[in-house]
Amino acid sequence: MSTVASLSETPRHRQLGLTDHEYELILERLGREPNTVELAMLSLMWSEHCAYKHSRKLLRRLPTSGPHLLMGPGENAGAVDVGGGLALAFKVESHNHPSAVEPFQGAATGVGGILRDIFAVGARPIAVLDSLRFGEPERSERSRYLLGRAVAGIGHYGNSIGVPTIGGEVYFEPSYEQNCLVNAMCLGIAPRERLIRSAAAGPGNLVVLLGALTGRDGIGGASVLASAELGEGDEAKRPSVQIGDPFAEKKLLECCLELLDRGLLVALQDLGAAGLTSSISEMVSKGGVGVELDVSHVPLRESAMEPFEIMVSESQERMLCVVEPPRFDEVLAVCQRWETLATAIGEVTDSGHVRVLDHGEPVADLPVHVLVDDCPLYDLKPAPPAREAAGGEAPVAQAGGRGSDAPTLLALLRSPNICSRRPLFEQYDWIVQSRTVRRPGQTDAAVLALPDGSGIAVSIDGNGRRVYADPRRGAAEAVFECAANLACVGAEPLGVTNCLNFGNPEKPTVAWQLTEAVEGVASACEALDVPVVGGNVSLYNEAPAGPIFPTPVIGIVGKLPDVARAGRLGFAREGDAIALVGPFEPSLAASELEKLWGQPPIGPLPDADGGLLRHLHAKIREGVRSQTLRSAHDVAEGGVAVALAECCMAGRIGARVELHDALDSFGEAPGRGFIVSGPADALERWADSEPSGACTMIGEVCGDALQIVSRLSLPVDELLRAWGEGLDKFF
Amino acid sequence: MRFGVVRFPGSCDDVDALAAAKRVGDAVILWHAERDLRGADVVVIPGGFSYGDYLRAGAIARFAPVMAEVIEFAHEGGLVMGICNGFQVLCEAGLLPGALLPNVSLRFVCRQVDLDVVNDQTPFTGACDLAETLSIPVKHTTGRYYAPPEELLELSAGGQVVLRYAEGHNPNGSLEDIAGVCNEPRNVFGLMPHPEHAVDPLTGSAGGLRIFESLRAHVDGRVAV
Amino acid sequence: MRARVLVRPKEGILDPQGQTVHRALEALGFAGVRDVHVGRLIELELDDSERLPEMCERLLANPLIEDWEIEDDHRAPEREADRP
Amino acid sequence: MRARVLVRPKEGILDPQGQTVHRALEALGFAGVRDVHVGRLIELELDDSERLPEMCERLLANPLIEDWEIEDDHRAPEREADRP
Ligand SMILES: Nc1ncnc2c1ncn2[C@@H]1O[C@H](COP(=O)(O)OP(=O)(O)O)[C@@H](O)[C@H]1O
Ligand SMILES: [Mg+2]
Repeated sequence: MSTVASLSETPRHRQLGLTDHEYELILERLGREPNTVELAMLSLMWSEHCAYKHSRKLLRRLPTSGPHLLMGPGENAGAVDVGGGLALAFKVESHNHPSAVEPFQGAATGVGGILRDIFAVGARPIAVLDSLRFGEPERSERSRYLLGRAVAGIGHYGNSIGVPTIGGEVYFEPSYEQNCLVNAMCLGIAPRERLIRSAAAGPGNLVVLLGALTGRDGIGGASVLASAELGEGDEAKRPSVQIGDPFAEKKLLECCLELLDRGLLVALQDLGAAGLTSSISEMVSKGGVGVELDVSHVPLRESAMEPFEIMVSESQERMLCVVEPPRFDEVLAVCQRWETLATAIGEVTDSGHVRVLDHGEPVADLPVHVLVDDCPLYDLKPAPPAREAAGGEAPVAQAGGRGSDAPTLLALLRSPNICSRRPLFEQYDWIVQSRTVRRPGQTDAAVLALPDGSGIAVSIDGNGRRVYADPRRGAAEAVFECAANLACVGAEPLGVTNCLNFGNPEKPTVAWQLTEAVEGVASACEALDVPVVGGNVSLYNEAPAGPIFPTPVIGIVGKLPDVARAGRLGFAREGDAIALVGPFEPSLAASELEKLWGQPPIGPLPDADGGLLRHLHAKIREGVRSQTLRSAHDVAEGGVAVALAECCMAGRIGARVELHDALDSFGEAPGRGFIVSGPADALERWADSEPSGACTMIGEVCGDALQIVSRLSLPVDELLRAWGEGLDKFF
Repeated sequence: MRFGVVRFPGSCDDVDALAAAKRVGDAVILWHAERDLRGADVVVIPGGFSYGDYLRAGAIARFAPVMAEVIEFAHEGGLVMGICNGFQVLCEAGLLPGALLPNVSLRFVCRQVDLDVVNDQTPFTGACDLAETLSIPVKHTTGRYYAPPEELLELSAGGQVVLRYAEGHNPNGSLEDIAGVCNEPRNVFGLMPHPEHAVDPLTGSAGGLRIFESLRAHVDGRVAV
Repeated sequence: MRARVLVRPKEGILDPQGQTVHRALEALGFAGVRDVHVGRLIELELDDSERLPEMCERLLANPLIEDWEIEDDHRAPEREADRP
Repeated sequence: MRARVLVRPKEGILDPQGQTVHRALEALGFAGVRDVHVGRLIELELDDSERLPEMCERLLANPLIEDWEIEDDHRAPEREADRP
């Protein structure tokens, strides 16, 4: 009872997450008090999620132009030109909090949401990737439950809607125990001229709601309004978990693409967080127009919904479009064919206001700029954590010759962060749509064929453990590693998307992590000369025990001219020479080996020369394209020893190599080192070509065991046994 | 020859099946709401999640208007092939014996499997050799083939079991490793693996092409007669 | 009126879902569970229940693999009373 | 003893399965169906039903999105008598 009492004493705006200062600003801008509906709308539009108030200034640091760019940040998804008249749209987005509450539906609707962002720009979704973080599965039942259900949810949505899930990543760290991360990335293609923007235009045009009925799904922060207004026994009116319906979305997707093909739409926008309020505000803001809509026209799933509930409902599988009145009948016909509901709910105006009616009676009237632009943007107050001062030098890399590394390698191969992901990705359909040339497990980046015989490659990466140790270098590394993955299949990066998963930005340490990480991502993208075309920010990922590891997740898409020449990671042929390539000076700082030893991740991480890496990646890429390299694999978690083991396991063949004494078998420096193989003389010629850099011939592909001279020797079968069971026991 | 590929509102592999069929002949889409087979020699019911697979996989799709035509076509001896969800639809429609139950793992499984051809005397496998192994992917949650024991015996004895998962390749717990069955007259065939996703080594394997080639050869032969 | 249809796997057919639930209950420390089966519950609000058996035969159950049973109106408690 | 647990989507929660079955029944010409919901039926054979509510909360239902209800022994007909 006491909580109810104190809740009702708290002013409404604060219950809705607005600060007193923000509320005063609203009063000043409006010149009056907002009513309930308006307050609900404003509190959402001024939320972190919609207004990016703690991150927008930082995001300006990201480079956003490049020669292939077609659509940059600001639209539902970014897009690059992939040739052949085709645009490739892509974006990554988080669904962390809903997944921590209800992992199956949370993850499923996360996929549903990112798919809508892609077809909102007129692109047909052709692939999904996922990036997942959970607590330690060996120790935590909750983490196993979240893992199992989130993976099932992603599969459920992606598999049912016929979009292949072609790649992803999963890592386990205690910091994600309560607050798991579920990020999903989607790629779509469209004829260049079919790309559509979300700006509403043309006063008098109809605003049409497409898709599912509106219910009380996920009425986020505004639930306070509901609970404040409802009495006992109104339990059913409480906001509810969003349930995904991939079947409805499949029809909605086909319907939208057909509407676009027939040229029937002026603008298109998905409904996501903050529902109708956010979508309509964004559309009219971008178009510099206004809108008048009547909530009584919105088809409802539940009875007696309040106007504010309709305006903020997050019911899934809905889209909003703008249609010229004479074409409305045609729109209806297409929608009928796809069994998709279409309802005109309002009209574009030139008022510069969002006017909401209920059965003709005004219930809200807000200037668009107050909704969209007037939310204050905050400067972060970053301060590095105290441990930095005591941080000191990175742990000294241990050189070889300390006895057999074999047990260590097997332990690493067995560890949840390195072991085989097959039990996970087998739950995803990676073949539907018949484009998948390199599937999960075959290469570092997935590869899809385009109609003209060229291909696109995509990879998603992020390592919270390393970013925690050294936010700037750790974040830059994620970009380099992702680009390295593309190089290994012969692809050139065209564009970057990112999802910034962090804790509470009002905490100085988190603010510092965020600032440093964005700087790291920005500088790495600049060095590689690839633009950031969009992304997403997820803040306040915290549990009572503290924030998550700062986790920027990077997705990069690239292009290869001849998809039939896409690279592979596995050693291919007995007798091929093996080389270690790159300015590779690994360290054990924040490595998987340190994790195995139970040490906390402590920086600094080894620095990387982005300019050099750009050339190195180009060299790898050319080696793959010319088929000089019969295999290429970047050295990541677990260092050279694990990378070699992976090349052997993928190729089901052994290798004999000798490493320089100073090189630790398990030291890490993501994005900077590659294990490549090929015919000896061709490989040597390639190695001598510019930039020659550090390119060391280290051995040859042979036999059925991995032998690292004077360090370890293990049959490939044994490697496979350790690595292969993988995640199976956690599902 | 012409393939007709049925498209339900939730079909996913219809485009893939269409493309695969076009490698050996002409192919068109058959819209679920229209009672028109558009002159198809072979009807393909593709994979996907017709009607979201709610209730039971295939249970609702089997009542689509186009299915009335397909059923009639099948009864007249027309060639019908159901892949994955299409197999489920044909079982629900009573055109094929048995039923498909949830995988023993209860999980979706996407995996390349080997299949033994156990009957090469059907329109769907005529171009294959007996005991030939086809490498074709599966991807489904509900693919465990079931038929009552007596019926299983009859199926085996009558040559209605067309494909079995090779040893160690049964991904779902299907009885007797059954991957594909046909009806008694052998003009209706259903299989869980996806031959349309095995028509090009670039994207995996080419084992599935053998099935489309078989159909082509069969129809050509018949036309010639 | 309200009606319920209960659909369950036929006896003798492997029911991995039931087995999984059974194992999970044991793992959670619930002793004394001897057998578990998982089926479907379909609740309908309809004008009259006369055609329900037909609905079951044609759509709601697959007689080859499932048994079904109709529980009619008066036994179905109100929604509000659902929670014990 | 035997017990039944009926698990159904909470009121107000989207039930795509129920909606789809509803439309399918209509398309099959069954008139007068007003609403359909699809849930799960769990049948247990157990020593005593005391801990059943706990089993429901912890495993059999997902309390966030589902309601559950226990039907005890005497109301559950025998398996053999299932078919009407
Ligand atoms: N980390 C980021 N980097 C680059 N662009 C970003 C980032 N976060 C958000 N954006 C861009 O800001 C815009 C708004 O993002 P969001 O609210 O997630 O869009 P939506 O509502 O369509 O999901 C999008 O264009 C998105 O690409
Ligand atoms: Mg959007």
